[in-house]
This record gives sequence, structure tokens and C-alpha cells, in this order.
Amino acid sequence: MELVLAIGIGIMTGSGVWLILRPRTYQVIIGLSLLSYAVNLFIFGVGGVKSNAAPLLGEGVDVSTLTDPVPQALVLTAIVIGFATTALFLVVLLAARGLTGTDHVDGREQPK
Amino acid sequence: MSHTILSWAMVFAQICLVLAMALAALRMARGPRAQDRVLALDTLYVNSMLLLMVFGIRTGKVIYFEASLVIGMLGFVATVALAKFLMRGEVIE
Amino acid sequence: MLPYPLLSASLVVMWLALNGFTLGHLILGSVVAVFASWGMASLRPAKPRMPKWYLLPKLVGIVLYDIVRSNIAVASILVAGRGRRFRSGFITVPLDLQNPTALAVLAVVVTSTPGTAWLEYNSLSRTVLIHVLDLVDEAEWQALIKGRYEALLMEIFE
Amino acid sequence: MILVLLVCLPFVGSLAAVVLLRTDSRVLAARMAGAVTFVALVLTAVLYPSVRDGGKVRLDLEWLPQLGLNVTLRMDGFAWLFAMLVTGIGFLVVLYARYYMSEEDPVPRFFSFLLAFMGSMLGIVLSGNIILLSVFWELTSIFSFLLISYWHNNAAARDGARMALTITGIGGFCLLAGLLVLGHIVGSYDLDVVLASGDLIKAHPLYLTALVLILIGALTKSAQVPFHFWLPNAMAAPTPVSAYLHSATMVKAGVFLLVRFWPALSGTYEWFMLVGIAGISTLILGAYFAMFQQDLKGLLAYSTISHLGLITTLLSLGSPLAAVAAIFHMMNHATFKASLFMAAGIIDHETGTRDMRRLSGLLKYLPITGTLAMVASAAMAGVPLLNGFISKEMFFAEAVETHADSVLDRILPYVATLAGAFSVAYSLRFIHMVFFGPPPTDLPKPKPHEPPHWMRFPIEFLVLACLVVGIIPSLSIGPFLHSAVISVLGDRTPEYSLAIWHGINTPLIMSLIALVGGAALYVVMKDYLAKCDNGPPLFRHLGGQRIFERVLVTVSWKWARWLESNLGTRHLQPQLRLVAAAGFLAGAVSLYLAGFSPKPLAFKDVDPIFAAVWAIGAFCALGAAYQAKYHRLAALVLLGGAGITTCITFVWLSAPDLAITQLVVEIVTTVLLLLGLRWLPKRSEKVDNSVSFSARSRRFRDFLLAISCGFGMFLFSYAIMTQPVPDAIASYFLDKAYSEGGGRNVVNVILVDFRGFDTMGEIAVLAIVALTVFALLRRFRPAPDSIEKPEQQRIQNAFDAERPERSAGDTVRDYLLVPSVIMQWMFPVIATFAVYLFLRGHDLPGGGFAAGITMAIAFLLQYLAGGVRWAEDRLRILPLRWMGFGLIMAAATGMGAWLLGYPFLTTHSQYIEVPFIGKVPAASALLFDLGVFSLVVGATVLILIALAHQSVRMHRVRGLDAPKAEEN
Amino acid sequence: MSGWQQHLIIAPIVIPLIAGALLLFFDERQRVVKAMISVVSTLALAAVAINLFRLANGGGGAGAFDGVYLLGNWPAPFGIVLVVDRLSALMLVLAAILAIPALVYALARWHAAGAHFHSLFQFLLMGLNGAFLTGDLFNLFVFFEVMLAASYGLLMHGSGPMRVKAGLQYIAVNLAAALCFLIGVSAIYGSAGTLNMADLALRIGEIEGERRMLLEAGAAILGVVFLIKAGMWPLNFWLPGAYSAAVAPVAGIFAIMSKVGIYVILRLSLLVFGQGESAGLGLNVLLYGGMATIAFGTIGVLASQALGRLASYSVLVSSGTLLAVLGLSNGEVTAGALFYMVSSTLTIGAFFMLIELVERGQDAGASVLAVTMEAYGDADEEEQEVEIGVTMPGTIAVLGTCFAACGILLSGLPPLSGFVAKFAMLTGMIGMGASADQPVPASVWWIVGLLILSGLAALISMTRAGIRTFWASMEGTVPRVLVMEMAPVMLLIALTLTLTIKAGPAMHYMEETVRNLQQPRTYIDAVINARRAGVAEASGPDGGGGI
Amino acid sequence: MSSIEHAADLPAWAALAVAFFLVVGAGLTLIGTIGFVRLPTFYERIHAPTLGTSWGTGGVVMASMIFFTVLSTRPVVHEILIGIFVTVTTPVTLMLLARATLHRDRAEGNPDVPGEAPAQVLVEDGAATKAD
Ligand code: NA
Ligand code: NA
Repeated sequence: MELVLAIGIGIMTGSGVWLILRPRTYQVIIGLSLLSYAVNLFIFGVGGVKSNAAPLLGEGVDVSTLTDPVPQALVLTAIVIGFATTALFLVVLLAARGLTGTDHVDGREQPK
Repeated sequence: MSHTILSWAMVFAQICLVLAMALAALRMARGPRAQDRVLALDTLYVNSMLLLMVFGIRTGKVIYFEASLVIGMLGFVATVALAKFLMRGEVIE
Repeated sequence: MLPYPLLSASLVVMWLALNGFTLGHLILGSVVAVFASWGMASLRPAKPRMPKWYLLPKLVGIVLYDIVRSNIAVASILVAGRGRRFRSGFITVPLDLQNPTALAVLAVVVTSTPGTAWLEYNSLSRTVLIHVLDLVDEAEWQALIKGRYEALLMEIFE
Repeated sequence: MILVLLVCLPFVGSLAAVVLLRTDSRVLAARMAGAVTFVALVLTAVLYPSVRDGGKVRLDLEWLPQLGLNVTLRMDGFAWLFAMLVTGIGFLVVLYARYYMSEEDPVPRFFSFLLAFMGSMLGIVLSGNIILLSVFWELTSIFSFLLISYWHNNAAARDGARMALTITGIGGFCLLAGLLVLGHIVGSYDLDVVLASGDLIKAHPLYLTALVLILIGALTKSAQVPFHFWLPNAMAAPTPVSAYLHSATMVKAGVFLLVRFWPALSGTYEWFMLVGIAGISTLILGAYFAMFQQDLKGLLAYSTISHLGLITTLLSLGSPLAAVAAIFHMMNHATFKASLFMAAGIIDHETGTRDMRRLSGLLKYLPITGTLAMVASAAMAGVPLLNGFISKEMFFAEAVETHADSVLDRILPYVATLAGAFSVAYSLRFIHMVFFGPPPTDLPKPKPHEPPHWMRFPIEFLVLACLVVGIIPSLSIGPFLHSAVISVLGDRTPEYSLAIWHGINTPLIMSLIALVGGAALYVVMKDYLAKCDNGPPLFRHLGGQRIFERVLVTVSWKWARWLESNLGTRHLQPQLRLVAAAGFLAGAVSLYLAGFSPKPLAFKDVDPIFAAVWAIGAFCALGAAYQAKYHRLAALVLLGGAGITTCITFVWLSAPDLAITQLVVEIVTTVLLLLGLRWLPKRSEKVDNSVSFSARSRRFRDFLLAISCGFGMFLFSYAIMTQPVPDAIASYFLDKAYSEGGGRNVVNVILVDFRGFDTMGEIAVLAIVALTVFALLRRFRPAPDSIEKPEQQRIQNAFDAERPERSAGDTVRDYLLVPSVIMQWMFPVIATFAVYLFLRGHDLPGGGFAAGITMAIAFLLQYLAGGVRWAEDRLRILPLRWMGFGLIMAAATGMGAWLLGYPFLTTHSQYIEVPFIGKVPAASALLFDLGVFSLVVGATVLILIALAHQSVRMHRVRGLDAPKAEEN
Repeated sequence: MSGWQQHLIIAPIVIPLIAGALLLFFDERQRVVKAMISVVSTLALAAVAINLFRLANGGGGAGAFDGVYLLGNWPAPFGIVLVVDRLSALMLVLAAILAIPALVYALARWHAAGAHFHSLFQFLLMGLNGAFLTGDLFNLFVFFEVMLAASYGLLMHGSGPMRVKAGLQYIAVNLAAALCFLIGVSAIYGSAGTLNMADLALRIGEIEGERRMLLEAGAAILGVVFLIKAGMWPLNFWLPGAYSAAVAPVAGIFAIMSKVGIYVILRLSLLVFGQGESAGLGLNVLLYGGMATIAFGTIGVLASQALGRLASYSVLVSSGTLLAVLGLSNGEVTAGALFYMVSSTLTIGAFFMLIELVERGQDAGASVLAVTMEAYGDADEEEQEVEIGVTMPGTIAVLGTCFAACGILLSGLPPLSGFVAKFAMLTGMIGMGASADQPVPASVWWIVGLLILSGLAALISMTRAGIRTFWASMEGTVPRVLVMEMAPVMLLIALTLTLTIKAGPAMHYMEETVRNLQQPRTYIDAVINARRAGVAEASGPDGGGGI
Repeated sequence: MSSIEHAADLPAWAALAVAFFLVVGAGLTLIGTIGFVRLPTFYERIHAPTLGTSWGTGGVVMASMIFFTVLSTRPVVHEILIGIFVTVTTPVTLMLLARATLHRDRAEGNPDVPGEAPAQVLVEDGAATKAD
């Protein structure tokens, strides 16, 4: 499990980093989304991963077998904040595109 | 015996579904047109939903049901928006 | 109080299905359903009249049966692959049905059934364009849709 | 206390003058300044008894006692003498300026600056704490800047002021550093302690550091070579300023400092060499340059430089007698040079020029001023019976002595004589060219005449002083000088005599040689000097100020700009590259240094289905990265694929809450990005596909960085995930979630209770972002190429328009006719589902956030189905209200705990027995969650709708040609 | 937890939150009401901050106030805690004191330049205060995001291509940084099992082997984030663009934002990573990075044509100074650095607000031309010599005086607090060699040199700019400046003057602050032993006593 | 992955029924998706996923319902909601997508798709009043 997840995180991070280094704002926003997936999964993973051990209490549930709920709570917050910032970045890139006429991250085209 | 069959059925179902997902992803990447990709995404959603339901059976827990329900109930919203974008070039007019 | 009784009832059922069939949830579900149907009322949808709603199960039965049948049919086409030739095509079906809800139900039926896909409805000419995966005889399909589904829907909704 | 009064009074006066700025009265400001200066003079004079014969007046006020910085004021004989000079000449200058300044000049400002300068100068003189001294030191730089640039509409004044400030500012910073080092050596910043620790200082390894830094401070201030060039440029100041600052006081501050620290720093070889070289070269160069000046004030400025060089040279020698001579010459120079500046000012004032080539024969017009100037010049030249003679004799006497055996020692007598000759020459030239010869012909003001008597009075007074001191030195200046000398030299005070006549000795012969030689020199050079350009031959075009300006412009402007653009960037990509690289390196380097070695990978417990799901996810992520440039929709769809993988992972690994939240967010994000996509420019692979080599290499570098980061994250996350944490705080939450938090869904209880404060912050973020989005979009202006409706709509509208039986909007209406029915009917269903998610959150997966987004999706769907107008016709959503309510609800729930005496966000939970329903969980956290729900609905809807409205808005703007196109 | 005073700790967060939320109920047209709410909230904040400052400084009587607030009444390592100690109280006061002038300034005109200014402003304060108060790493992330989100909005307040372009870069960099923040925090949680800073400080000693390596890697990644916020070269290129693009009152309040990074570095480095194997590496990064930042800032100060960029580079100089000085890790020097931080924040705040007033009457193109001409030394020949003074309009005189004051403050000339601050740091640094009879370290001389050079650069640049603005182009129209806009600037400058006069007591406070920071045990005990309300506990003998 | 927790309590008939529905549901879904990849035109491909959304979903829903109902010895029917929602919403997406494709093809002049509103219908219903 850990191995698969770690490889997944690595690939998403790599793709995301590649994209945020690109010149087009849309590439950057997709990159940021990928990176936030990767980071959310990373946070999620730090508590150790277990299958079928959701932190839901009930009769006869052995608490010690449950997975760590803290990273999950952190990820939830991170998802929300990630959503908010993605929305914001989108609108800012639209505004920049509107005002500068280009979708280049610097607000003007680079000479080739 | 019946439980062995169930186990194998479960394995079979998961393999089928994950293969189906892979094929959908393939179509998603290959296109050729935008509509193919959108349809592939929708298919991927549904296949994932089914995979999650099978996972629910496998674990014997109903707590994963909501995730499937969310896909079933709300998954189409994204596809609708994508389709409308293709048709009108704009999602909300 | 209850602008859409059928909707409210369905929502209560949905609530109970989600939460379990208890008296408490019946009450809670009813409250939620009432609020939800008020919300629906604010959308002012064309209010569907269903004088013969009791015919709905019949429709559901027919459709379920057709879906099973066409599942098998389409699956066999796909499994057979290139071996079996099939011809897909567009057909135009003129419709008498005008009620949007009824049209929606028909669209759901046609689309849910593997092998047929509702493409576009033209409100001026009142025709629908349908794509059929295995189009052997155009007239047969037209008859099927008009006779098997539209007639029943006309009966339910008008 | 008088000391405080003495230092503060001028500053108070300065502020008072600022108040007078608004009045028109010129006289009032001058009178006030005069009164203040006079009072200061009297106060100083009154203190004489206390400082006579080595007495000291001292006052300590705490300022920053921990660091040894206190307001310590201290007056000894030397300080007294200097204070008298500052206040006395200050008074005369004020008097002079009262008449000098023009009608149009804003006089109050002038006096304000002048008084403030006087206060700062007194501060330097009276500081008993070396840091305090440097405070006042810098203040004199600042006020001198303001005074030099008083006529700031004059470019020369601005440049001169700036140069003065830059040079003396550099000096001031160095001085401060030097004094800090000195304080470090001594262990105190108290002047008395420092002065008493001479041996300690000279023996310390940091002595040279301190010395060099302090000398830079002193030498810059006193305009010593090679920092001398600011002084001639400062002559753009009004003449009273020159008379005061550039002859009597500020430039003396440097030599004052040398005298002040003479006991502590002098006497070493380093001191001798550094101070000596500076002093001797200044002495000779200043005198030489002075001869070739055409500007009266320029001549006086170089002369001042030369005389300061003389003083410096004396101080370099390290002998007590030389120090006496130095102190004495400081006073003498102040008197004659101030009077000369004032005389020059009168000449300028009356004739309108200071250019000696245009001036001639003025004695006829200005007989009294001319006579006074002649006497003062004679003092400057060192003519007997004048004060300048006596101190110069003392200098010559010291020059022939041997102090530290070196080249300097051997050349000093010759240099001194030569400089003396030069000074005779330029003094003669000043008198001869201005007052004698034919009447002037091309004066800007044709009829010069004597100024008002009171304007001349200061000169008269000073010239009188020159004479008195020159004739009866021991009776006039003697006792005061003595007090000063013993306060500096203490037990090392030498025997000295202030007599005019010491018999025929070497110094006298040197004086005679200088006088005769100087006169001869002038006679020889007279004709050349009358016509030559300003400045000495050879050096004329190599002015220090020119070099300084060039260097300053090059270093502070050209190099700085080049460095700024090469060490920094204004582009985003390199910045993000740096952030990524820094993050990668921070992790990698610290792991490497700690000796981290990656664990062997464990393949055995891998679930193949899960692995397959991730293969799909990775495929989608890579695909999205590949397609994002040219196939935006494809990238978006592939991103969705990566998202669903994430969601499956959450389910698989026991996080149903995350899965639900991730899903709903995913959906909203997709719609959001699509809403944005409409405004982005078309991008086609076929059009811009030319790739340069540099772009290729940049890409390769980025690719390597991406691979590194990805690989790093893989290793890092694998290491962390396989590293179980035995005693995490998590166990507490699992234990107490039900018993104390009242919920079975531990994640939710953490979110709304244990760490509810995080959630409150998180919803605040959402609210802020929504507001920002709204604010930005209200000013949204699409790019010109996006204003038009999308191509699809244009085609469809054209189609509708050209068919007679169709009306506008038929296509889209037909398009949505059937689907919209279903989408509408989904509204109550999704809303009910949202309520369901909300209510069960505390015990099972769900919660306010997921519910809120779900509700927002219900609204969104109606916008998708019917468009903005249709939806808003029916649903009056007031997102701001939802948001405000949500935030207040959350905060109010938190504050509710106060009423019961508990801290913010303390929750109360219990199960209430409700008839028919049974046990119902009733945690106050639910109310908090309601706040979350409400805010999330409001914020999400606001963001989506604000974005959606842009299409309608554009439509409205262009609406004239297609009115009511989309309406029912 | 006892006494109503205890609840004051949460007030700096709740007050702006509620004010910001209430503002949403009013239309943009009800400007007066909005302004009133905002002003009342900000004043209340200042009152609370000053009260907390007093309490933290031992004013509340021993035992009555322990400075720890258990949110949700959960005990310390589990719930989130807020902690008021001298350092956080100082930051709270600084933020509040900067906020009032900025708000008043904005009320004159800028608050109407776009939607929701006041809400965003309040949320910014909430974020700042939260970041200063929180004792929990993840909560710190949340408040960082609150602060940053609000700063995004405020930065682009008034819109326009320059602001939006700057905003795009600013946001992109900060989003990347936020991701690093999450990685860092979760790595720390993953290896230490806690998020509470005090608890982390307790546990860190016991963590060994691979877990410690991972923890340190997480901390290093976290450090990068704070260095980005603090503006360390080469991670600071976003800053000049962003700060100079913001409208004046926003840039004014931004003056404290870069200090948040410094604050956190100071807090965490002394509390958690004060000792241990990796402490040295971190300190070296701070030291050399800080020095590079001073150098870069100095270059930028010299190279700036526009005043806004000059001010932004001054922020960098200030940050660099603080980082380098913190890298020396010396108590006395750190106390001086705190003083410097206060002084430079007030200065830069005032300067940003002043710039807009000064530039209001000017033609932007003309000033650029003036610089160019000056740079090539052509200006002198063209002007004739005039020896008659020009009477300055009162407005210009006041602006000029304030400008001069800013110049003096930035270059560290006496008599204002900039000098005292530099003196305090320099005297501490040069004194570093004194104690054990060892020589002053070479790095100290480098910093001394850089500090002097940076002061000189500020002097040169400010004189150049001042001459150009006030003297060389007198024909420019006199800007219309309202008292409401001038007063805030003057207030801030007056504060620096007060700081100079009260340097003794102020330094005393800073020294006490540093002493507290150097004894993390007190902080840790206060947090871990903080008592829950209404829960009878047989816990340790003393949890109180103040920190 | 082959172990099924909690499944030991399941009676044989239920296990077999669950197995059957799982195999049918997942199998149909896979077949549908294979078709989705293999069919040559979009209009044909659009039929393929409906296998998954009809009986593919139906099978898995049935399996789940039987499994949990038998396991918890009370009716667990909420999975039926998934079936209903998928059935109701899939047509919406397919319709919108198909129609969008039709338009794109027409705009590009693709000869394989029928034109907008065939001519003879126009003649017939030209004067007809609009619906609604
Ligand atoms: Na179908
Ligand atoms: Na028409």
C-alpha cells in the first residue's frame, strides 16, 4: 500500500512541479491542482495507512486498530483551503488575462 | 464452497472494473475528440463508483456507501458542465 | 403546504432509505421533504399532471425488461467484435408528446436502454433524432418508440 | 541643568521658527534666532568659572542605560571654548544673515535650520557619551545638508548639499562603527572612561580598526584630502552658512574630534602616519588649489581646507605643544575666516558676483568692508600682529621638531613654508584683485555701496578680535586657551608662551620666507591668475567632485541596476523554480547530512487492484501534465481522472469523509475551471510550435527539477508512511471523541470540536477568497479577443437568425429542454441529500463542509440548466448573507461557551430523548457545523456565480445590437 | 484558566472575525456604517492588544494570567492553544498600531476603490493575530492562509494591470509555499506525533534515528516557507513587485507581513530547534541568507527609480538584517533585532503611505526622466544658478519633513529609532567577542559592513529621490492631501520618535522577551500544564506564573 | 484482496447470488467499456457505457443490497438510490454530450451526420406554433 501510494505521490508531484514551471497560467493552475492532490495524499499518509480502519467509533470497535484521524482532519482543511486558493488563482489569472491580453504568467509574452 | 465462489467473484469483479477504468482512462487520453474524453471521464466516474461499491462489499462496511452515492448523484454535474462547454463554449450563460 | 406531493413522498422514501426506517426519521424526513419541495416550488417547473400515475409501474416494468434485453443484445455485439457486422445510424422519430416531463421520461428510457441514444429534440418540428447502434429497420425502431413508450407516456401524462 | 538648556534651546528655537513659517515677518524670525543664540552665548559664558583650570560640568540622564547609551553632557575647558565659538560666531552670523537674506527668501526656514544646526554642534561639543556624540555628529550632517541646499531651486546647491551629505554621511557611519569598536575595547561609551583608557586602547588588537574608522569620520567632516572636495561644492550655500558651517564650526568638528580623542588615540605610529599624511597633503594641496580659484568663496573654501590640514598636521605630531597650537589655531582660523566669508558675502551681495575676474577696484565703493577684509586676509596670511601669525609661528616651530622619525618629519618644514607662501599668495590675490585696480566694468549690480552698519558689525567685531588676540594674546585668549589645553592634555600640559616675539629663530625665518616668497609668487602669477579658468592647472579637469559623481553614478546606479536585474528577476517561472528547488534541497540536504538511507521497498503487501487504480491515476496525472498546454479540456478531464484516483485512495485507506469531500470539491472545481476556460485565449499546437535552443534547455532543466521533486517526494513519503508513530496525539482523540466530544466520527469531532478553531480559520479563508473573487470580478474586463461570444454560440445564433421559423435562442432552448427537466427535479433531491450529509456528519461520514458544497452544487445545477437569468429569476440566493451568517454562527457558538465560563469553542454535547424519534445527538458543535455549512454554501455559490455572471455582463454591454437575445 | 482576562487572548482573533462577518450584511453604498464597524473593531483590537501587552509584561499580577488559552477547553497537546508571551504580545501591539493609521488612511479614499475592503482588512488582522498567538503548527498554517488570502484580496484592491500581474505572481509563489508548509507540518506530525509547538519541543529530544532525520527534513522544508515569507534572497523576488503594486494603506499594513515569517522563525528556532544537531545548519542559512538579502536589498534600494520599489527593497533590507542577526543567535543582538523590527515596521508602514501622497501630484514619466538625466550627469548644465529661495507650500513642507524622517529612519541616522535600533544591534554584535576574550567573529564584521552599506545606500537613494521629488520638480502641482491621510503617516513617525525617547524601557522589554525565548521551559510548562476550566485536576503544582 | 471480511456469516444462497450479480454487473461494465474503446465513431461509442450504467450498476447494486441485507438481517436498500440516480442522470449527460457532438460535427461540415431539422419536416410543420 505505502509503496503504491508513495509512487503515486511522487508522480503527481513530478507532474505538478513540471506544470507550475510552465509559462501558461492554465498550466500552472493544473499543476497546482495536481500538487495539492499529491500534498493531500502525503498528509494523509503520514499517520500511516490502513485499509478498512476508518476512524468511526461504534460498539465493539477496537479503538487501537483504527487509523489515525488527525491527518484526515488536516487533509480536510487542506482540501478546503486548496479549493479556495484554486478558485482565487483562477480568477486572478482571468483578471490578468483580461487586463494584459495574454495568458503568460508574467503578463506579457516572452521574446523567443 | 459458496464463499470461495463469492471470493473469486469479488476478485473477478474488481479486475473487471479496474480494467474498465483503465480502458476509460485510455480513451480519455486518446480522444480523439473532446466529447470522447468527456464521455470517458463520465465512464471512469461510474466505473469507480462500482469499484467502490465492490470495495464496500469486500470490507462489509456500509460507511463507504456515501462516496458511491455522491458519484452517482453528483458525478453527472461535471459532465453536464463539460458537455455544455462543448456545445456552447460557455458553461453558464 | 405540499406543492408536489409525489415529490415529497419520494423524498421521504429517499430519506428513510438513507437513514433507516424508523418513526423518528419518518418525521424528520417529512420535515426535510416539505422544505425541499418548497425549494422546488421556487423553481416554478412546469407542473406535471399525471392523471394516470398508477400506470407508471407498468412503464417501469417494460423498460426494465427492455433494458435487460438490449443489454444482452449490445453485449453480444461488443463481445462478437469485428466478427459480426452491424450497421449503426440515425433515425428521426416524429413525436406527439409535448409535455416536457413526459419527454424527459422518454429520453431517459431511450437513453438508458443500451443501443439507442437520444440525440436531439426539435421543438419546432417536434421530432427527435435518435442514434441506433444496430439499425436493421428504421421503421421498426420508430414503431417501437412510438408504440411501446410514447403511447404509454401519453396515457400517463395527458 | 544649564547644559541641557544650552543644548535644547537652539532646537526649541528651531521649532519655534517652524511655527513662524506661516507668518510673513522676516524680522521676527531673525530676532528670535538672535535672542536664542544670545541667551546660549550668555549661558555658555556663565559656565566659565566651573570649567576654569581643569574643572568639569557633567550631567547624566538615562536613555538606553543597558547598552551604555546615555544623555551625558559634559563641559570642560576645551568644550567651553568651542561652545563659545559656536554660540558667539553663531550670534554674529544670525545678525549678519538678518541683513544678508533677500526679501523673497523664506527666512524662518533658514533660521530654523541654522538654530538646529547650532544645537547639534553644541551637542557634539558637549557630549559626554561617545555614541551621543555620533548622534549629534550625524545631525550636523543632516542640517548642513538642509542649509547648503537652502536655495534648492538651484541645481548647484542641490548637488553640493547631496555631496556633502554623502561624504559626511559615510564618514558618520564609519565614525559610529569606530566609536562602537572603541566602546567595545574600553567597555564603556562614557567619554571620560574612554579618555582615561588610552593605553588600553592603543594596546588592543582592534585599535587600528577603531582608529581608521574614527579618522574617516573626522577627516571627511574636516574636508581633508582625499575627502576634501565636498567643501568647495558646498559654497552654493548662502554665505552666512559658509561663514558659520564651513569656516567656524562644522568643518571644525572633525579636528575637534581629533583633539577630543587625542589623549586616547594619538601618539602611535599609525596615528602619526595616517593623520600626518592626510594633514600634510591637505595643507599643501588646499593652499595650492586656493590660489587658482576664481570664485571668492571657492578661494576661501580651499583656504579653509588648507588651514584645517594645518591643524590636522599639528595633531598628528602627537606632541602636547602641537596640540596647544592646534587648539589655538582652530580659534584663530574661525575668527578670520568667518569674517572673510562675511566680507565675501557683502561683496557678492553688493556686486552680484563672486567671480574675481569680474571684480576690481572695489575699495572705492566699499572702503570699510575692504579695510576689514584686508586685515582679516593678513591674519590668514600670517602677518605679524594678527592672531594668525602667532598660531602659525607655533606650527612652524613644531614643524622643525622631530616627532617620529620618518619622511614626513623631514619634509614637513619645507611643506609648511611652501604652504605658508601659497597662503600669502592667495591672500594677496584676494585683496589685490577685488579691492584694487581699475573700477569694475561688467558687474551684474552696477553701483555697489557699503551695506547697513549692522550687517558689517560682525566683521568689525571679528577683525577686532583678530587684532586683539594678535597683539595681546596672553591677556585676551590666554586664560581661556589654557583652560582648554589642560582639559585636553591634563598632566601633559606643556609650558608654552603666547608671545608675539620669540626672538629671531627658525620659525620666524620660515615666516619671512613665506611672506616674501608668497608675495613674489603672486607678482609672478598675477596676470595668469587674472584670466585663467577656475581651478589649478593640470587638476582643472580632474576635480574630486567630478570623479566622485562619476563613481557614485556608476556604483549606485549603473552597477546597482545591472546587479538588480541579474541577481533578481521579475518573472514568475524562475521564482517558482527557486521555490521548488529550495523545498527539494531543504529536504534532501537535511536528510543527506543526517545520513539518511532509503528503506528497501516492500512489494509483498501491495494490493494489485489498488496498484492498478494508481497506475490509472499516474497515467492521468502524466497525461494532464502533457496536455495542459494545447489541449486544455483534455488536461482538465485527465485531472478529473487523477482526482477520482485520489478519492478511491481515500476510501481504500479508511477515509470516507475525505473521499466525499474530495469528490464534491472535484466537481465544483471542474465547473469552475470550465467557467474560466471561456476567457482564455485560443492556443494551437500548429501556430506556436517553434522552440528555440534556450527554451529547450530550460525545459530540460525544469524536467530534471520535476523528476527530482517527484522522486524526492516518493522517497520522503515512503519513509514517513512506513515509519509508525507510536504515541501520537491521535489516541487521545480516538478515546475521547465519543465520551467527551459526543460524536462517533472522530474526524468530524476533530474538525468541529477538538480542532474546531482550525475549521473556523478555514471557513474564514473560504470567505475571504469569495470576497476577493467577487471584488476582482466586479472590475473584470475581458481581453479583446474574448469579448465576443464563443464560436459555437455565434454559429448557433446565426443559424437561428437565418431561418424564418426560428427565433433567437431556439437552439439552446431545444438543447436543454429535456435535460433541464431532470436537472430541475434533482434540485430538491440534492438539497435533501445535503441535509442528510450535514446531520449525520458527527457520527458518520459527512459534515458541514461536504453538505455545504453539495447544496451549492444543487444551486449550480440550476444555473447550468436554465442560465443565469432563469435561475436568478427563481432563486434569490444572497451569498453574502449566507457567508455572514455562517461566520457569525460559528463565532457565536464559540463565544457561547463564555457564558458558562468556558473557553472559546468549548462544546457541549448530549443526547436528547425526543418523543417518537428517540435519542438525538445535540452537540453544540452541530451549531458550529451549521455555520460551516452556511458559509460554504454562500462562498461557493458566490465564487461560481460571480464567474458565471461575466458572460451575462458582456452580453449586456454589447446588448444593443442583439437585444433580448437570450430572454424568454 | 481563570478570570475574564484569560478570554482576552482570543479577542484579537474573534473581534476582527465578527467585524468582518458583520460587514457582509452591509451594502457597498453604506460606506459610513462599514467604516464605523471597521474603525471600532480596529480600535478595540488595539485596546485588547495593549492590555495583553501589559499582562504579558507582568502587569496583571502573578498567577491571574498565565497567557495560555485552551481552545475548546481541551488540554494542551491535543487541542489548539493560544499563547501570549512577551513576543506575541509585542507583535499583536505592533499589528494593531500599524492597522489604525492604515485604516484611517484608507478611509480617506482608498476603501472605496473596490469591493469589501473593510472585510478583507479585518480578516487580514485576524490572520496576523492568529499567526502570532497560536501555539499549534497546523493552526499556524491556517492563520497563515487567512492572512495570505486576505492579503491577496487587499493587494489587488483597486484592480488594474499592475496589481493583478503582481497579484498573480504573489499568489503563485505563496501557493507553492503553502504546499511546502503542508508537507513540512505533516512530516513533523508523521515523525513526532504532535502538532503542538510546546509538545514538539518536549518530544524532540527523545526522537532518534530515522524519525529524527525525517523530522528535521520536515522542519527544513517548513523553514523554506518562512524564509519565503520573510523574503530571504533568492526566494524574495515576488516581494518588491507585490508590495509596490499595492495601494498605499495596504502596503502600509503589509509592512508587518514579512515580519510574520521572522516571528515564526524566531519562535520555532528558539522554542523547538534551539539546540540539537541541526541547529547549526539552520543558523548558517539564516546568517548567510540574511547577509545575501541585505546585499540584494541594498542593491535594489539603489537601483529603484520608483519610490514604491525603493520601499519594497527596504523591506528586504529589513528582513535580511533580521535574518542575519537572528543567525548570530546571540541574546543581546536578538534583543536589538526586536527593537529594529518594531522600528523598521513602523518606518516602512509610514513610508509606503507617504509615497502615495508624494507621488500624487507628480507626473510619473517626468520623474523617471529626472532620474535618467541625473544618472548621466546632464542635469547640471541646463539649469541656471538661482540664489533666491522658494517658499514651499505647507503641504509640501509637511510631506518633505515626513519624507526626510523616513529617509533618516531607513538609513539609520540619528536621532530617530532607526539609529537606536542599529546601534543596539551593532553594539551587541561587536560585544560578542568580549565575553570569553575571543575575537569578534568574521561574520559579524561582514554584517556590520553590510548594515553600514545598506544605511548608506538608503541615504543615497532617499536623498536622490527626495531631491527629485521635492526640489527638482517644483513646478509639479501641489498634491491634494487630506489631513486624514497625513495624520497617519505623522502618527507613525511620531511613534518612532517615542520609541527613540523611550528606548531604555523599550529595550528592556526586548531583553526580557529574549530572556523568555531563551528559556523555552517556561513556555512549555505553561502550555502543557495549563488548566482546563471546570475540570478538577490533580495536576502539577504550578501551571501559572506567567511566561 | 481475496479475503472477504464479515462474509462468513453469509448463507450459501446469498453468497452465490451476490457472486452472480457481481460477475454480471462487473462483466457487463467491462464489456461496455471495451466497446467504448473499440467502436469506431463517437455515436457508436456513446452506446457502450450504458451497459455499465444500466445493468452494470444494477448488478452491483443488487449484489450489495443482498449482501448487506442478509448480513445485517434488516433491509438495506439505500443502494437502490444509486441505481436510480445513475439511471436518471446518465441520460442527461449522454444527451447533452451527443447533441454537442452533433453540433460540432455539423459546424465542421461532417457529412456523416444528419443536418439540422430535416427539410421535409420543415415544410410540414413550418407554420406550427411553438410548443410552450
Ligand atoms: Na441508451
Ligand atoms: Na429566426
